[in-house]
Amino acid sequence: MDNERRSLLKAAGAVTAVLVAGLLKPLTALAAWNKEAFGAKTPAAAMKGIGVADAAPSKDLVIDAPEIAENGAVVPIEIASAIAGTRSIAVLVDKNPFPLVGRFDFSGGALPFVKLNVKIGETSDVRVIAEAGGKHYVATKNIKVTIGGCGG
Amino acid sequence: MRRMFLLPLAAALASCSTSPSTGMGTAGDHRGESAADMQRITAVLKANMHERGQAKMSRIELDDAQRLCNQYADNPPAEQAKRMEEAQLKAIAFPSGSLIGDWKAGEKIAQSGRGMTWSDKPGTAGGSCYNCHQISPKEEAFGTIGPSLAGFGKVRGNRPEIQRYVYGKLYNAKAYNACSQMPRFGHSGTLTEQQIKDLTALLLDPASPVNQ
Amino acid sequence: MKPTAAAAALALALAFAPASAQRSPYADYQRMTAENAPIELYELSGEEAWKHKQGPKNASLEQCDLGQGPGVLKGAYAGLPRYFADADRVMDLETRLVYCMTTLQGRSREDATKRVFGNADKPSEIEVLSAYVAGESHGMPMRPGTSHTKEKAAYELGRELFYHRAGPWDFSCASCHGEPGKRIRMSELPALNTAKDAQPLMATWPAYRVSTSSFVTLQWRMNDCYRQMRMPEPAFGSDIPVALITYMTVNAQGVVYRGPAIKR
Amino acid sequence: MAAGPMKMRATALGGVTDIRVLMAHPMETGQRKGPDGKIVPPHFIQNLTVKVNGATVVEAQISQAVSRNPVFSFRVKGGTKGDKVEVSWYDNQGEANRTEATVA
Repeated sequence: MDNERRSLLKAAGAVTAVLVAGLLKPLTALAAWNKEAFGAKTPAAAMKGIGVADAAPSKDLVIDAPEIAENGAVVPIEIASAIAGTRSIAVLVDKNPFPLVGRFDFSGGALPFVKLNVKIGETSDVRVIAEAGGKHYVATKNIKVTIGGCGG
Repeated sequence: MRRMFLLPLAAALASCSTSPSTGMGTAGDHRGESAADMQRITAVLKANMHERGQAKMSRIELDDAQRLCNQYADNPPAEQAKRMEEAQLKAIAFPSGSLIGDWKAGEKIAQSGRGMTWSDKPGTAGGSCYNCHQISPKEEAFGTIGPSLAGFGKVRGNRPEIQRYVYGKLYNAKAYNACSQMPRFGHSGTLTEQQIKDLTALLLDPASPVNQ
Repeated sequence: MKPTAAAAALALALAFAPASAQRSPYADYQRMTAENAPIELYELSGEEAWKHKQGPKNASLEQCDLGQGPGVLKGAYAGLPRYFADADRVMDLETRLVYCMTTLQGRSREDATKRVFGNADKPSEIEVLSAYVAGESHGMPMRPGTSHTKEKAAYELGRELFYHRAGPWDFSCASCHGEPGKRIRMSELPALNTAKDAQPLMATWPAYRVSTSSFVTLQWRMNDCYRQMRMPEPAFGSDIPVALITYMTVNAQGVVYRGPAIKR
Repeated sequence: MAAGPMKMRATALGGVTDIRVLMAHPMETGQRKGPDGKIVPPHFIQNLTVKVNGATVVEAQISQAVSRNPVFSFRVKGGTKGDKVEVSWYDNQGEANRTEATVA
């Protein structure tokens, strides 16, 4: 981490953009935000919303995340798929009020990999679904959320 | 070794006459304060603190128990510790009748870490019990500053003397161990009589998850 | 993972290791969170704040003397707290920053300290400055001042305050931080009177605090501990937090500074 | 932090370009009460796009369950020093931002 963050700070050409509220609509049309899937309140409904009917468990879909989180507001999760032809990865937290956290579509030279921080309201399975060759694959990992600190 | 809540009742009561030691000062620099030190430190606090919300400046003033523990680095001579414990015990307001309240309410009080800070509303306090103790086996996020209280009533039963001991310990832990690290929840006005009864129930009621 | 990153991650995991031999259940969580924290955003804002001209003198803080000479940032944080002859007192980073705001920028103390603790929406000027300045000591051993009479006095007052029990709950700092191997809820409590626990702790402040998604400083930590101790509020930059920060930093001296880092 | 600054680093190593991007954003869920006791309206990034030399490589839709001040890492096969990486986001209140970095 140390080297990474130092190199990030010093990286040549790293620039900070100025926020342009509302003005910077992308030139190309964005894929619309999938309101139905993100508004779904169960994992099954969310999966239906992103067109997943059936997903086969796969060991080639790897979730690297802590088994126990000291704070549910930030839970780091790294996902990598070794399934040939993976085109997208979706992340769900089963017990969240709205389980779907995100869907990442890869093209060009992008590897089917993403690392992000998610909110997990209570101890829950994290469910990851990969799409490859028109089929869906699934992996899950249980993450325990606990209480730390003085609670005041 | 620190005298603990876990000791069998008889031993706990008998041990009032032995010298308490908290095991503090592992770095070897907990040396205690002379009366002059205490005055000087209190003056530093007064000069550099201000009241906020319910945390008034009067909280800086020390009472006899705090003075004794500060003087002897939490390890006062046995005779003085005993006198302090007796004085603290005398000041406990034991209610008449059953001391067993509602363990479910007690569990909520034990869970809450709020109360008495400058950001809390006055009169809405919990006991912060899980911050320091293991209590119900269902709660895995417990602290270890104090001893585990799992199975507390299962081992000891809930005879009136035990109820009285638990109520008293919650009301004023310094009555049983002069320099206990545990706050005096009744004595300090943090918890009400009913709340202390509810916590007593959490520890002693056979139906409480603590005793399953 | 790249070998260098792996080594750094291992070092971090070790840094978070509890006082006892037992491995923290949170070791993975803390390592991964540290790798993926938005700390640079605060350092970046801090650099802007450092160079921002303001106050009656329309000056930046770039000529602030943090103990290594005017404008010297490299290693400055690792040398604090220390005695400053110009102010004739021991100062920690935040206290010194306020001093520079008043002297270099001509701002009143009131103006410089009107919003010292920020929040998730808006960090304070002191917080982002702390992130930036502390980052410039990354990788350097912490050598707070210990030779001047006033440095010795600050350490001793810090020690006394650390153990002084008071307030409705009879707490001192040592109630939670006096013995190694203890936990509050699931959080490990460093025994700050031991070098072993003080070192990894002091090497990682100031920090991005995960539970509030905000950047927090040592003055904030002292303030919030007194709140949790059910005491009145210590004044920002006063002898109380400065003495306690001195006590803990001296207990940790020699440790290589690795911050800004993360906290729960 | 309020929505605003971004920071990115792109490093080519062993035939893979590592992209790490930080973005200041509240990622409000719309379920939290503010200090005034009123619900804080939802405010979160919904769309995220990563481009290398102008070509889209990652297109993401995300929810309010991504943590505040999001940090993402992506990996792209190939890539050489000097390549241009661009990340842009667009949120539910119509705010947007973008940042660029040169692969180092």
